[in-house]
Amino acid sequence: MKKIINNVENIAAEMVSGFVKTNPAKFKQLPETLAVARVDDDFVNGTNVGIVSGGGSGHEPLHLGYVGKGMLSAAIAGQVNTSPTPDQIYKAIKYADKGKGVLLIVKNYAGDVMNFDMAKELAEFDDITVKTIIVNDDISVEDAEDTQGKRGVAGTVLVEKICGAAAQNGMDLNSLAELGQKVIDNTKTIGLALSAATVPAVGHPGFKLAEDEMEYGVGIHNERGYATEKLAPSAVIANELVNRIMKAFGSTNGEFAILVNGLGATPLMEQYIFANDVVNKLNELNIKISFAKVGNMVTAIDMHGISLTITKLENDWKSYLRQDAQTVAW
Amino acid sequence: MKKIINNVENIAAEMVSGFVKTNPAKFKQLPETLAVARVDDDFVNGTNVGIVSGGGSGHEPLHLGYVGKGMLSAAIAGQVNTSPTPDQIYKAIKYADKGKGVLLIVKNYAGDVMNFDMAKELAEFDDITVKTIIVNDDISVEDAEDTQGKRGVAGTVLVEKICGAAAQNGMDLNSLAELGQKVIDNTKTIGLALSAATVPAVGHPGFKLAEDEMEYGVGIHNERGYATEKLAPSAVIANELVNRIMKAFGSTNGEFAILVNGLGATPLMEQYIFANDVVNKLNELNIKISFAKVGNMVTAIDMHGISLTITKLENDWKSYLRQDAQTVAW
Amino acid sequence: MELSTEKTIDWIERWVEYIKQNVTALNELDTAIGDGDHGTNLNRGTQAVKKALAEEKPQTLPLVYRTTAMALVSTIGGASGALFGTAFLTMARLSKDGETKLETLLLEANEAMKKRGKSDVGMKTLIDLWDPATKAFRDHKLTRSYIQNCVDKTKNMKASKGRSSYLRERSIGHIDPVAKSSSYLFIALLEVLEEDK
Amino acid sequence: MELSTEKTIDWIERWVEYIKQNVTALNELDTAIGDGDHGTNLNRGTQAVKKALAEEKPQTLPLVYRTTAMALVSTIGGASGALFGTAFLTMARLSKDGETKLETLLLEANEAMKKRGKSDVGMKTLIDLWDPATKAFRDHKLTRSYIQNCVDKTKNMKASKGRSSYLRERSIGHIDPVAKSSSYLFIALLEVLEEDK
Ligand SMILES: Nc1ncnc2c1ncn2[C@@H]1O[C@H](COP(=O)(O)OP(=O)(O)O)[C@@H](O)[C@H]1O
Ligand SMILES: Nc1ncnc2c1ncn2[C@@H]1O[C@H](COP(=O)(O)OP(=O)(O)O)[C@@H](O)[C@H]1O
Ligand SMILES: [Mg+2]
Ligand SMILES: [Mg+2]
Ligand SMILES: [Mg+2]
Ligand SMILES: [Mg+2]
Repeated sequence: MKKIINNVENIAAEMVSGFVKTNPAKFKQLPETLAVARVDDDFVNGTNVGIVSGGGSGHEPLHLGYVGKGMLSAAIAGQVNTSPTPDQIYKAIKYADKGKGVLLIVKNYAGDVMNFDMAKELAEFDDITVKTIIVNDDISVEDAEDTQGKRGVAGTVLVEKICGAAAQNGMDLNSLAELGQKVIDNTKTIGLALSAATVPAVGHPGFKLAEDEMEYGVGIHNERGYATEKLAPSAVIANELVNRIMKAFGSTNGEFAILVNGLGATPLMEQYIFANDVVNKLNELNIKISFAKVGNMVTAIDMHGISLTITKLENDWKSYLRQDAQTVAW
Repeated sequence: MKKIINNVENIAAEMVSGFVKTNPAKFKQLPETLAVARVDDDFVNGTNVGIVSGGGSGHEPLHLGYVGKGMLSAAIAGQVNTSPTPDQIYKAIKYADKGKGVLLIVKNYAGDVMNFDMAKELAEFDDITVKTIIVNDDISVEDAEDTQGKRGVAGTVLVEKICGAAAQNGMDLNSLAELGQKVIDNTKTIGLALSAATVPAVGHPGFKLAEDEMEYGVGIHNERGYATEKLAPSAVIANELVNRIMKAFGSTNGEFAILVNGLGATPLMEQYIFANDVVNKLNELNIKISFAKVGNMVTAIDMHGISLTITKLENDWKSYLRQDAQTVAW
Repeated sequence: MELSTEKTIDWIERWVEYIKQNVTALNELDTAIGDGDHGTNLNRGTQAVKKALAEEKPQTLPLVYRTTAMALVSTIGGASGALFGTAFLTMARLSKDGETKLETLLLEANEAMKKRGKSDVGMKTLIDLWDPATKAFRDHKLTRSYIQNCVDKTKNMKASKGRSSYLRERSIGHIDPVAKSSSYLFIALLEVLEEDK
Repeated sequence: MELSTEKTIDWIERWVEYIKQNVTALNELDTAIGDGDHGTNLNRGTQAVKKALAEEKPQTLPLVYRTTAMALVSTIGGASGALFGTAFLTMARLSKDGETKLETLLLEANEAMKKRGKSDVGMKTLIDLWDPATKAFRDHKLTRSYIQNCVDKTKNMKASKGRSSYLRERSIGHIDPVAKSSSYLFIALLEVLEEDK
């Protein structure tokens, strides 16, 4: 395993420290936590609903890169691929609350859901109103009753952006939770890997793909996908992902946002080529794209791969997406 | 070679197309070129000095990601690792000129320098005033008279940011060229690779490093560095780069900006850990950091590695760096 | 039955030791159907418990449970951190409210974890150990072989909670890692009670 | 001496063909001391020249040179694109201004490239072929073996321009790729002139 680190145990702590130290005017680390929080005047003197997210490390810039005006109030990093702990989440909620309550944006993994749930109970004990929305945009896994349900992946950042902008504009907690849930229901993602990620504590790639293989439907923790196939041209991959996602939507009416997301080790060169193919395919299907984003937004450590997220836009979502955000990574 | 592409010949063209198609409101592609240019009202109705940059593809988001208000007016992409051609550069200059002249920011490679030079002559033939500055921040190569001189690497983006902000504020061409040259003289970079990039037309990594090796001083086109060593902890690497760069500055007085730059396949996790070590080391040396940036800013396709850039700040440079920029990648 | 503060600490510390001895084995169980970190997660948590008990020296039963719960909850972070944390927090709360019967504390801990995980027996989780084990303990029927039997039964279950649930049918044939790590808690309890006799 | 428009096209097309036949060899020379793309670069450029000459059918000498220059310059992009482009643009400009002597055109092209590259003889570039070759041509002394000799001489030079200059001493022992590709231009010229006789 080749990584620029000091030791495996300190990865999350040193990463958060590096993030805060290179942005000292905008963020601080909450005491005794791996939580990054806003310190700008707008926040300090503000009275908006707080938005808190977090999760295991390894998906950077998610979530710390999205802390800032117009997105998150605070974000908590767990150990690599491990949910943050309730005490730290609780501290972030407490810091984010301005008397109007706090929205928790949680990716649908058992550890995250339960730890955020415990934090919510701690905060409610302090009379802070807390609502939780669970992001589950990965349609490469079935949404069956007898499983954990779909995973939360790249679509999370669109949920954070839309809710963040609405909160910035003064929306109340109940409406925000409703809005967030609607965005989640309208957001679908599929991932593709050319090679797996190396989890530092494990020391080797999570699974092996041959020199001429790729895998459709992977998750952001090396979860295997729905099909291993021969490596195909970008346009073929774009067709598969667009078709599968649009089939899940059922209809091509309305306006859509797209997110082409690099999974960590994928050069932007490949991401833009793939984005070109996605847009071509959507144009061919007469699907209206009102917002597009390309880049490493929600990664899987050093996975070489890409994901495509499509959100069907309603109401003001387009303007929420386009609204200015003062974060490091949006 | 595993890449998400369609075919090797079309990489630059499809990439530029994907970039413009996902940002149609902000940019356009100049006809018959791989040049990306601003179309926002501020630019269209503006009268500032134009700033044009460009170079071989493979360093994304450089340069297209830095087109926008407060940075570049236009950027031209060449084929992978190959300078753009004079006719295309000329068209970008012509588009960028608002009667106040155009500054060319060129990285110090023979191909780039000569092709931009030819474009400059074409533009001067049209009575457009053009000034060129040559970025050569890579201090891992000697600045000897009998060589091409130092290479232009990650520091380029700081030059583009500072000059872009100054141009946005109305600075004239001569002052801009002087400013840019001063920033270049005050900017020093060293790169480090854990593994080489795979140039698509070549199909395999440009050089081999063993599982436990890294190389100090690499360039962004797989140019070999000054020392191949055993893979060391992040803090050791930070010490080496900081010490070598600060030794080149001679003095630790004043204020400095730092750029920790991922070379393409390096997860942000590693970049922030390394940034943490760099800041710790600079703090130890009592060096004042007034601006810091971390991310994939100037890449080498899919190289796994990092570079550190330090700029000694003068006058208003700090505020130029902090000034808002409406680009995709700053 | 009631367990003294001292014995309770002894019990928990024996569990801590069992986890330490079985980190790799637990990781391997989690590798088969999860993300391979259960041993590491729980060892981080239980070592924090050991340290906290040594430093804070809690003198009452509720405090022992609370110290244990907080250490687990604040150092694990995974699914198991929330679950074991919920169990011990429940035992802390009830014992503080005056409940002294260990049977009741354990039964209520089991119910609280079901609620926390929205899970029940048959889902291939720690509930498949806790639910039968706590009931057998209440009925004075808990034995080592009964515990082992509960653990083994998870092998042929299809997971429907947590990461392993994505594997659907492929989760069958592997023991659930938290059922296994929970089994050490009940084995440690039997040991402490046997010494008493 | 003067070369007709027709003969000039013949000359350039022979060069185009030489480059096509030697793409891999030129890439290999550039791999040793550069970035390995000189053959690919120049072949892209010269194939564009061939296409442009066929499509535009330039009828005058200045137009032939101009078409050649623009095709090279607008498709190569590397160091060699600017250099060969400068050479042919210079020949286009001078012939348009009435200069008809091929010797003069070539000598001036060489000077223009020196200026473009801030380079001179001894720096292990195409100048080490062009400078002696154009002077020998002026003096009616240009032969195949002389050309080959100039190419070979670059082998023991230390590069001080372009990518190869970073290699310092290690650039010694390899032929310069643009000296080699330029040699085909002069060999093609000899061929055209020989046929004339
Ligand atoms: N909702 C749930 N209810 C009960 N147990 C669960 C639930 N979700 C996950 N688990 C259990 O948690 C175990 C995994 O624990 P651990 O590896 O420590 O956490 P993580 O899954 O976060 O890596 C699984 O074996 C599974 O039995
Ligand atoms: N300043 C210069 N003057 C003359 N020749 C140069 C100069 N810089 C580079 N060259 C020549 O260009 C050649 C490389 O051409 P090519 O491979 O096509 O371009 P690139 O270096 O951009 O890949 C080198 O072999 C070198 O001799
Ligand atoms: Mg885990
Ligand atoms: Mg080249
Ligand atoms: Mg696990
Ligand atoms: Mg070359």
